[in-house]
Amino acid sequence: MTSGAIAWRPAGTQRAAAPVLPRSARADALPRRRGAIRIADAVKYYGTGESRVLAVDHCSLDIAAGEVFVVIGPSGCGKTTLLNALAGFHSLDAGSIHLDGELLCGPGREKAPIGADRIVVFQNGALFPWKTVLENVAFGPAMRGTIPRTELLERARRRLAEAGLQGYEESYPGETSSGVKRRVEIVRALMNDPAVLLLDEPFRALDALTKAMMHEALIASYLRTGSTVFFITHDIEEAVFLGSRVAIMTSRPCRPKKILSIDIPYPRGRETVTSRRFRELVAEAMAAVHEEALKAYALGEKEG
Amino acid sequence: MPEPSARTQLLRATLGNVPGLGDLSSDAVDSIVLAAEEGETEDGQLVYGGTEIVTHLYVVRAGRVRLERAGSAAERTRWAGSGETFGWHTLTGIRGERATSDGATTLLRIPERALLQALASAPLRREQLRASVGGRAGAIGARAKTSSEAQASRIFRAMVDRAFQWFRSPAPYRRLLGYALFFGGWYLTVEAWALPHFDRLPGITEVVHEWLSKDPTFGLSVYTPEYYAHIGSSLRRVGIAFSLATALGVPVGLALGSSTTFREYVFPVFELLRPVPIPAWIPLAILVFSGAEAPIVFLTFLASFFATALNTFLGVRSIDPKYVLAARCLGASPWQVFRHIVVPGALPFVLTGLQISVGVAWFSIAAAEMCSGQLGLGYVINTSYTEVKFPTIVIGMLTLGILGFATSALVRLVGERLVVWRARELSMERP
Amino acid sequence: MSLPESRLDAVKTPETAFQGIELVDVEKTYGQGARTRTVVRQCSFRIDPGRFTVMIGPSGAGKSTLIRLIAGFEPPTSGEIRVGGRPVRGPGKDRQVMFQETALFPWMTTAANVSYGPKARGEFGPEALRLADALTARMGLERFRGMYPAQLSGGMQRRAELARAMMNDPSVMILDEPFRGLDSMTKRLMLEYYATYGEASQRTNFFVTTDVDEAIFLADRVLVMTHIPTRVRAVVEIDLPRPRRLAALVDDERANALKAELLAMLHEEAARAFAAGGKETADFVEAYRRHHSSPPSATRDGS
Amino acid sequence: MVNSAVAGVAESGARPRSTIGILRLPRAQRRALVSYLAALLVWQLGSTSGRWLGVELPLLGRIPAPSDVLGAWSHLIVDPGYWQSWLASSKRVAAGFTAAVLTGVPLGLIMALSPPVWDVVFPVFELLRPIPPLAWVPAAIIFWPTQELSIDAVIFIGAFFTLVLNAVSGARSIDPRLIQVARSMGASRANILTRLVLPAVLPSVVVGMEVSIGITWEVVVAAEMISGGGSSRGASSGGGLGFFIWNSYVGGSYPQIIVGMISIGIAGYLSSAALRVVAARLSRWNAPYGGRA
Repeated sequence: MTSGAIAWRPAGTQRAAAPVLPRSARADALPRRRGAIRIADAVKYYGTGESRVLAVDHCSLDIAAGEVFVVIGPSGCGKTTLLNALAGFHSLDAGSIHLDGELLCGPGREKAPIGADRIVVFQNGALFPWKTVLENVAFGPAMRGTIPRTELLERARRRLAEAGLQGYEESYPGETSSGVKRRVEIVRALMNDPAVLLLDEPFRALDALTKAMMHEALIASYLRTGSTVFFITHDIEEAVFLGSRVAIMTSRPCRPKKILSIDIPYPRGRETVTSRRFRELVAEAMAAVHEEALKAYALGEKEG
Repeated sequence: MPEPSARTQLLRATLGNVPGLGDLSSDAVDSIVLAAEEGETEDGQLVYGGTEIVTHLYVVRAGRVRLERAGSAAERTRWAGSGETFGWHTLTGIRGERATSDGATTLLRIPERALLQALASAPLRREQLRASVGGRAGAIGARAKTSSEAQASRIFRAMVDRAFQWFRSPAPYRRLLGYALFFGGWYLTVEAWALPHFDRLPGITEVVHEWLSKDPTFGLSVYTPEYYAHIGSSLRRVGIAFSLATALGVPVGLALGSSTTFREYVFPVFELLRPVPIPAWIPLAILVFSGAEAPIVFLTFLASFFATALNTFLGVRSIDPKYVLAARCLGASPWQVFRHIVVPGALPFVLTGLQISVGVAWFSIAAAEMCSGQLGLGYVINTSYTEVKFPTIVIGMLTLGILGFATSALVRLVGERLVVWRARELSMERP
Repeated sequence: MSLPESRLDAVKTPETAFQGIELVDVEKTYGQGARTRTVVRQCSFRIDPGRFTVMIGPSGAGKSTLIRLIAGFEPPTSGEIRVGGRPVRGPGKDRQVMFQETALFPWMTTAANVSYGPKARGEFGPEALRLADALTARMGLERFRGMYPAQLSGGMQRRAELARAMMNDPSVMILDEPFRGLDSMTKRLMLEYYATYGEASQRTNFFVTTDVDEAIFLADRVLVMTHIPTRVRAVVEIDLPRPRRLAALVDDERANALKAELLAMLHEEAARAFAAGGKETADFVEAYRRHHSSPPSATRDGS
Repeated sequence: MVNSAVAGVAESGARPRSTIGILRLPRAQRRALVSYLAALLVWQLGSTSGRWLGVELPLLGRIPAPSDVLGAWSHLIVDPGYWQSWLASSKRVAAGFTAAVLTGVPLGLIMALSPPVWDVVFPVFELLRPIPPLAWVPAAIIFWPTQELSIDAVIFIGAFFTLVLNAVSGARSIDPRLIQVARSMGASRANILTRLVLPAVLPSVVVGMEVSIGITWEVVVAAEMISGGGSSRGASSGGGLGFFIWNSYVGGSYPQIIVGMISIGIAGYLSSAALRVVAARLSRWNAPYGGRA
């Protein structure tokens, strides 16, 4: 039922204006080349005495700079241990981790230093409830005092607007929905232009469509900054959709069992999910993961 | 083509008097300008025709549009003149409306996406827009010039609702029943029936009479300056002790919470002294501190200090370690972590601690004043017992109760203002 | 791929022919005086016996209220709810509910939880004991009988609750987004397990969710609900063949068409919910808009 | 008071543990020991400053020295009167506290579970709660026939309000869905009360008991001081620890004051610790399985 021939044209213009390309698709947003991670023979035990559990067993991973490296595996298999070691929250019992050739932790240095070059986005969020969204986003540079305050707030506003979050600047995290909180946390992390972005199942409790939106937001911000992304998840489709490479880890103890390279070009959008190549990769990953899941299920694993 | 800023002015003028859109921030208007579309129609041309669901907001820039809602009892027709809005059925829930232009019109069409974004965080504007688009412009102070005015009328209406509801619900009548039972019971057992043991207590009429009489038989009533001297001295002592305890207790608690060395050296002795009941300190305090004031203030301070320090310490302990890690990840130094994470994070617990500390302060001052000292309500209660002035005992007790209640309410009010984010977080939890 | 197979028909199917559930013009309003909030209005639908009925709607749209009305935890303000032909007077063992967060009794072991129903009714004989053991075994929880709920994983807690509900042999199982909190692998396992179990036992199921994929995978019939005040906006029959496999559904044309149809309706309801200030649905509207920004879909408005 | 253990070591003359032994202790205990000794040292030197320093320190100087306190305690240990006061105070606390538990907890549960009772009782409850328990001493003495009963009454009031509030918050924290699930399985109200409400409420009731027993010790000391010390009637030596402290102060034997203070501290600590054990045993069901990565 059409409504006759009204010729709708953009308001206040006589002729059609040139379409503005979204910034992320422009070719000049080249990611900088840093954030290469080398994990060599990492070993980690939990507990002491006879209740000692081997969480990570001689795990070696080479992650190229600017890559989206996704780690997937059954619950409770020690994936988070790797992330904690990378971030400098926990130490390793053996093995070493290098970032761009520099020793992060290993012989001689038990724990990696916690720093703004490796920023963690926690599983159920860690926005400071007592600071507004804008204060949260500007927190990193404000602490390091690298940018004058007025310019910092202006840049924070711009980054929030880019992520489609204008209007939330003055609200407190507690007042916003979980989807908004997640996006703000990613903006807060990327404000510091980290070499590596560490994500620990950040989209776990979101409903399906909100999760799809979060994926697009993450990819858009990844294209803008080009940081290396180290992403932990249980969700196979999420891993294949986001990752440039997906490592499927064995059940406890945690060791890379299979590494799939996802040869689908970025930026990825709605059509990726329905492409044939995507389906094949998901099926391949699914088969490998289910073997481990059954082993974990048989052991009666408690969620990690 | 007028460069963008003129276009924005043009559109802002049109939107200017649309309630809810008028006072949008400039970047919100920019996002709408980008998405808005313009179109001209001749007389009788159909804008949209009754079956499909309209998701665009239409604004009439010139001319008039006829809006008919078929199917309802009367063929309800509404007109949208220049500057008025129609459409956006997903917002208003209207079904099956036909819009035809009445004479030549220029219309603006704004897609729902741009509007949702601009209104994301402004529930009030949404309310106004929904009313205007749905044709009920007159419903809530239609043309409230500034949003604060509409806000005021809303708050006022909510207050009237709450008061009205309070009277209708059974709570107030049961509260009165409760008081009646208590005071009635007091009167009956003591004065009317004079049951054994009860008869020795002062009756409610005696107490009230004494309390409010111009020249009280036992020298203490609302009119005697001496009464206010006692209140003054007790309040001053609690005031000094409470502020000292807060000034010392909060930093000690924060230090206990955040520095392991300080905790491992200080906390053992702290936990050694804390279990000793405050009254047990009274003789030692009298011994050590000369004069009457110092021991009492010291004892009250001691009680409050332990309560404040312990609760602040628990507050720091309760902060989720992920916030500290997140802050350090973002490059915060230990001192910055303390200022931006530990202190605000522990604040709610500190405030609960302060409330407990006020209660404990009044507990200790009652004990201390009853054992020593010349002035203060505790002293009044004790001496009026020894001098057999029983009604004054009850006056002293009730006054202590009122002061205790008032001071803790004051601390709670100040506390709620300090922790704004929690208040707004709790208010967001819908039933 | 489903949990280890074992004889499913061991479960006793309800003897009497159960006539399903009927809601006629149900309304539910909270609060009195000027500040009332109508959550459900003129809501009528049928839940057919032996079939899988799924209710879907934007979050915060009164779905849980309807569950509480059917389960008899609250009376409707007006209207009629009939279960198996008789009006609902209060909770009963013919309707067992599984909530979104676990509702196991934290201070009872798994075994005590499972056998609580018959014991509370004083009907715990040897036959009930055998059924309890069979159910616990089939849920793969034999090794966790002595453990407390806090010591079980999310998936294990859900299976224990299922066993506890089945012990009361309900005519209808009511589930309120039961698998939302689980990690996606456990969720996948539980979905496939519950589907195969549902098919085998011919029990009536009433399943509430916000996840369209769950709805399409499980349902014989989907009720799409409006935004508050909730009523049925549309009924969609899911005529996909059974047994269904999650992996197969993703490529299935018919499944994707049904999904698009359901999502379009959900978007409108969510937009209205958002316009009324619902903060949760803000994400959904934003997500759907981006999800469907490119090709013109059937629901674009007329002009 | 833990430092009695330290005193015990010196007093019994046993060979102090070898220094290596101390180093073997984990850091936290080592530092605790250091801080106890440091406090003791400061106390000893400060209070005897008159003797070795010539001039008495302002505040610290007036406190009896630990050595004197030990001396006094060694005499008291053998004196039956001292243990008599322990017994008297403990009996009063036990009586007042048990009465408060038996009335306060059920009242708290009823108030929480039935709104009409709450609407009637809570306003009066809030009226009386801010009145410090000790302010009730004179009224209690007038009302109750014997001095013993009046002290028990004040202890009852001290514990009553906290117990009621904790029982209320315990009952309110029960997840309503658990009760709905039980009702939908046909459980009777009695069954729900015993198998659901009680186990759920018990942990927070015991926490309430732990807090309120601390308050009762504070009240018993003050009540004994005020009533025992205040009026001439309380001449008997079995007046309780509070009375013992006040008597030591009046009688000028100041070190005994500190002994009394330490004894009450230990008594309060032991009773709370006992309740903590009960609380832990009651809620072992929420101890997670053993943290795993």
